[in-house]
Amino acid sequence: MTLLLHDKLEEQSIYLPTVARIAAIRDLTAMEKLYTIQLPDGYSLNNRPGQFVEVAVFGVGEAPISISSSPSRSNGSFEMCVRRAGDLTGVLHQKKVGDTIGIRGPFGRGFPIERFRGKDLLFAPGGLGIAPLRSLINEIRDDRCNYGRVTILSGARTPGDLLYKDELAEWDARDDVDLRLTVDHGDDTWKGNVGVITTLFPDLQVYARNTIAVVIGPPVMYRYVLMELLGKGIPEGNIWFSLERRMKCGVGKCGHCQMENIYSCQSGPAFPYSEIKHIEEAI
Amino acid sequence: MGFRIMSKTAFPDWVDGLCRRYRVVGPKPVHGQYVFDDIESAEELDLGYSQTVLPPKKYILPPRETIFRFDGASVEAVVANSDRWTVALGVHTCDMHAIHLLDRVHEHGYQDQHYQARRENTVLVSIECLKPCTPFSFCKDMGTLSITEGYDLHLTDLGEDYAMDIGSEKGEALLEGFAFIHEPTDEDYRRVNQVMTEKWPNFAYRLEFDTTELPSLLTVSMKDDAYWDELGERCLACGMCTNVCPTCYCFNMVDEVDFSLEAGDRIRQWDSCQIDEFALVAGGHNFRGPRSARQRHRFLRKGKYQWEAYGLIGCVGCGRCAQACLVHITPVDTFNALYHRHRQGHVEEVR
Amino acid sequence: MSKPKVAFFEFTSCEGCQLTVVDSLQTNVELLDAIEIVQFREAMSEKGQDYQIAFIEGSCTRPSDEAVIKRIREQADIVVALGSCADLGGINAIRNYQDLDDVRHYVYGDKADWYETYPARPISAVVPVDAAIPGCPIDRNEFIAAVKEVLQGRMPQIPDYPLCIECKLKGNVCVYLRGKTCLGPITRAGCDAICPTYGDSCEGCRGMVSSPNFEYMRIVLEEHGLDFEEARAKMTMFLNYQMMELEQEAANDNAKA
Amino acid sequence: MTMQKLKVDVHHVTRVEGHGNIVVDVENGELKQCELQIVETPRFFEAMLRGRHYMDSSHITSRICGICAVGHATTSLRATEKALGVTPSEQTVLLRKLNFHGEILDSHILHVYMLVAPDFLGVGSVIPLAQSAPDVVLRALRMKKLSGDICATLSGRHTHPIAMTVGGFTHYPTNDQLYQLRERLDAVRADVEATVALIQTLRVPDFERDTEYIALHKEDEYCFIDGEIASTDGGTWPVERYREVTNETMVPHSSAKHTANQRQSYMVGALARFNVNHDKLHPKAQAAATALGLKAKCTNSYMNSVAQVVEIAHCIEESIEILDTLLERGVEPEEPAPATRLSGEGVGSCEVPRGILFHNYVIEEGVVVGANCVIPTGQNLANIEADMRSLVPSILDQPQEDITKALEMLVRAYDPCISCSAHMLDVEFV
Ligand SMILES: Cc1cc2nc3c(=O)[nH]c(=O)nc-3n(C[C@H](O)[C@H](O)[C@H](O)COP(=O)(O)OP(=O)(O)OC[C@H]3O[C@@H](n4cnc5c(N)ncnc54)[C@H](O)[C@@H]3O)c2cc1C
Ligand code: SF4
Ligand code: SF4
Ligand code: SF4
Repeated sequence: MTLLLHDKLEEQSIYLPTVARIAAIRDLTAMEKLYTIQLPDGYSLNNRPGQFVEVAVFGVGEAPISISSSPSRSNGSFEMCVRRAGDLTGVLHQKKVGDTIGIRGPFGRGFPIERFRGKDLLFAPGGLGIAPLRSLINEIRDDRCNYGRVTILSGARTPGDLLYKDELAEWDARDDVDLRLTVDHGDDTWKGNVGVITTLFPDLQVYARNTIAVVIGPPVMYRYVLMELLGKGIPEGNIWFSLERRMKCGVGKCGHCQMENIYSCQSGPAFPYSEIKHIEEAI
Repeated sequence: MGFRIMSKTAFPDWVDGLCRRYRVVGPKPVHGQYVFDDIESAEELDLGYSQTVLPPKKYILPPRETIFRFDGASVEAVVANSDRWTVALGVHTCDMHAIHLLDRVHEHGYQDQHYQARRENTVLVSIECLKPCTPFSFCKDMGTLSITEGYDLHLTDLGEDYAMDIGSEKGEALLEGFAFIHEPTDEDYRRVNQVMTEKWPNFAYRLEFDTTELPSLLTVSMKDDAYWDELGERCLACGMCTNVCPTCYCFNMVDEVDFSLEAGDRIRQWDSCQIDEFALVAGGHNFRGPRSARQRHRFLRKGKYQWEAYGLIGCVGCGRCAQACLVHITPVDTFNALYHRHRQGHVEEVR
Repeated sequence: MSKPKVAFFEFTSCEGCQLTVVDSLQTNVELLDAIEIVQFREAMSEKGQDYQIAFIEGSCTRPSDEAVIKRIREQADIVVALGSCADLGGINAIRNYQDLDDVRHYVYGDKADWYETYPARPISAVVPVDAAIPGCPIDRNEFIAAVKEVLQGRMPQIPDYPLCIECKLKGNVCVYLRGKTCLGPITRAGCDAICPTYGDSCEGCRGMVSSPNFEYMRIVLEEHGLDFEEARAKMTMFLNYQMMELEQEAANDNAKA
Repeated sequence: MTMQKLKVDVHHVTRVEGHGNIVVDVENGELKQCELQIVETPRFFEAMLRGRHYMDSSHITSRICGICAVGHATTSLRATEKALGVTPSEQTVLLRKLNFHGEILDSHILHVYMLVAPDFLGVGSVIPLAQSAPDVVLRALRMKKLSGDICATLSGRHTHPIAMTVGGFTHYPTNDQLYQLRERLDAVRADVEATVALIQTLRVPDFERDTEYIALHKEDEYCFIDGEIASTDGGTWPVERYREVTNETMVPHSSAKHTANQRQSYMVGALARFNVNHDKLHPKAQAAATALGLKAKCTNSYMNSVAQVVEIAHCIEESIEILDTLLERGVEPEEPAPATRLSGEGVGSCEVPRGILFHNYVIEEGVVVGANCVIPTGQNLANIEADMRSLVPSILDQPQEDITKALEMLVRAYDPCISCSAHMLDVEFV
């Protein structure tokens, strides 16, 4: 029997992590590493794209991290991309293959991928936003024929900050994915677009009614991308965001992620704009 | 389950008996104020207390609590299952209502086993308030001036006697084997009813509108930036208001390790939405940076969000925050001011 | 990090923080196994010059100490300011508000010129400092926690929320309700609110939180019977250096406007 | 062969509190220079007190020294109380005495075990002892923790006590806490015996030089708080006339002032207290003195550390007695005794671990307008130099390292608290 991590939490304590092992580590950039986490025998994450786990580094604390691998490719293990941003992520970056960490989750409701079937998909990740989106993109790629056009507009600060370069190249090579990259500041090697992510929109043609847009990135990005998307006529219910907040529990108790009456960790972090447009604190 | 009568002369013996069997906590005087603390005999207890610094919530959701222990690759949850009850004596009805809200939050969605274990271990002996406890309380407005359920035992002061309403088997167990109680007579019913009718006029309504309007008032007032800015300018962001509040439950998690760096505890600790870093995230974005946004969050959470999320208003009118606040930000003043500003059209103006 | 080499230094201070370090051994003897102390003048004769972590106690109060502090900075990978004197200027900075010549003459009379001194300043005013353990004296648990954090490969973290939070977690009766005043609302927590717990007001020895509302703090003090000067005195027992900086900033802003 | 030329320059004497250098210069067998230079930065506490509310004085002055923080606070409170006509209750006096004992114990244990013992055991610090003699180190830590806990129970912490205030305390221990201290003190008696036994095995250098010994004195007790000034050369002075005894002067090589009374210099501290008040010691402490070969009047400055051990025995016993009294009468929370006036002058004096300490304040309308503090180590400086001058010629035949070590040990025996001594002087009183 495969046990959901959840089940174990329900039994003893919702705050008790499952001890898992770091199976592989890959440097993506100077700041980001990709971790493959091996769960103990019999456990499976059974996640949906857009969900996250609480990662515990014992002796330091816990942080919410998106699941970066797609459920279609999980096999008692999953991947996550971690940026060195402070205490916990800093110590995590010093860990080696074979070291143990704690995992709780998956949490959040994720993207309702069944509702995306047959639709054109427009992905707009900024910076680290590609981490959770990769899970969704790969899930769709493995089931490509069930979706319409797939467009990825991806932005990073500099070419060196681009995450998943090899996978980007792989997507780019496919003719069923339209990948467009931009960086805020170019360098000698960079031949592509320079400018913030919204500069990619003017050239973009969409079939608005049939398009689902998924936007994940730093908080400042949402408002601007939203205006572009609404400007293209994409319906409010088709524009999805991941609203990441500070979180200390992942289970709707600690209060940190609250946006008015909504707990982002439980009701989100993936939300369609239609659900949150009245929430002053959301975007 | 009805009620029993216990004379006040027998009451100390009963309390002393409880002290021998259980951990008993109750209000004790300290430096002119009161705190809930362990009681070893009836003498230490002062049921005529005004208001305690911290609400009795601290026995169910302690300020600091070990959630689990870790040692290398093993983890073990620490859940406070205990055979020994904690009997909280003399809980005011506002605090009872607050515990009711906490119960609802912690059983909603995921069950919080740590909360529940302590909750199950706690026996609540509440007491009917017959006069306002402090000039800051506004329980009558918030509908928390009395209580009809949720207690294990509920005391009403009848002068010479206590009426003891039995609310649960736990409550009944506290009376078990104690000889000096009797079934109520008709006269006792009359006395209880009299006390209950006489108490109401002792309390004043302090909100100038009906509490049922609170959520909708706050929905409009959300945009009253000028008002929130004024609060933000005064607010010290000291967090006292939330830390003394019986309905606040936000927390932080911190780790403590020994020198092996391998073994230690994960500890849950009360947090406050009023401090700078409560909604700060990596990358430096603060979702509630200005103090005005934090004050607004606090009041809307109490008067609106909790209502929308859990069907209960998040403030029970105990007045602790009002007494604690050094710059005199109080729910009564805030709600009344918003009400007047709304009536005078301030909010529309802002728009 | 494997057994880091640690050195302790002191400048103008009462050495109470170093004493607290010694006292922390009472409950944490393992400390001696976890780190290698190569220099600690108060407690040992050896003077190793090879260290990675330097704990500096005391304020810098004379120009000639600056070179010594800079040498420490060059040698150490991590410099930690130990205690209020080092972190804030602390009690030594009270005199910055007074006329320094007057101060010297008051204490040393006509021999004042024999003794070199200048306004007291925190170590961070001389060299960059990586972390601080504030407090007068430091809290021993916080010191131990800081050492563990360094061993874990991260910088020591101290709370950035007000003391009132801690004070209320302890269930203390607010000293304002006992007829006193307290700097808890603007002071950085981390000492377990020890002063209010022992019935006294907080004097702000751990420094201010990063965005203190000190205008309203002052109003609160005045409301509780302190006049402007008394309120200022209250707020400057340990915080004079910071207050003078803030006042300077305000003056500069005014000049600009 | 006697050394004709010798230069000793110990930069920053270690294992003492504060910064001091020893400088000795011998040319052609003749002593040219012999100084204990105090290079500690000046602290200016007296100046910092001016303009402050009288309630702040004890909190500010406790920061003069982290090791004798309770001593400074108590002395400061006594000065303020005398200035403002405050009479503390009997309970306050008892609690303060107990707190004071906690500090004497703490400081003496630190000095004897951590700062002095390594010299006798031939190591550089207590750290290698943790390996070679763990039981000794653990005993020291255990005894020191108890001393610190006494202070923590009464005033929140030892270094910079909190709950001590003008007229009394702002916090009171529970009877339960006192009872636990009583139990622990009882248990620590064995450690005291072990300490005496350890010190018995150490060889204290032979060195005699008669000087004047000054300490506070009371008829009915081994005095630490209040009392009058007494000298082994005869004479007593009320503490208010401390200036007649201390006669502070400044010397260029020291940021601490020097003092002299009836001779060129005098000594204060445990040995001085013993020489003045030995007959008031608890019988167990007198027995310890006998066991350790300490007899009044002792003129070997190195024996100061031994006198500290005797005081450890005394303070443990007296603490137990105080606790018994407190437990019997029960500690009742009480409001601090009020000030009867807001202006006045007062002198507080206590025997802190390193000797006699004076705080002298002038207060006007609740604000401190004048202050002077005379610190024990400052009073010892001239005497230390006199000792060095007498010692050096007699050991010139020894290797330089040994001379250096002997001098360092001598300085250390005084348990100098250099950071507190760096304050100073001649304040024209307003
Ligand atoms: C739903 C969700 C998914 C996330 N997915 C990823 C991911 O895939 N990869 C990744 O690298 N990061 C992700 N993050 C961000 C990540 O959680 C933070 O970088 C991490 O918590 C920082 O922790 P730290 O201990 O390293 O930093 P700290 O030393 O604690 O602090 C660094 C900064 O992070 C802020 N911070 C502290 N705790 C949190 C918290 N719980 N949440 C957010 N900010 C916090 C602090 O205020 C500070 O500004 C995600 C966050 C959320 C809410
Ligand atoms: S918000 Fe204030 S009045 Fe309302 S329950 Fe909380 S503390 Fe009491
Ligand atoms: S005593 Fe001081 S720290 Fe404590 S709550 Fe009151 S103001 Fe805050
Ligand atoms: S309560 Fe205030 S003065 Fe006391 S130790 Fe803490 S920060 Fe310092």
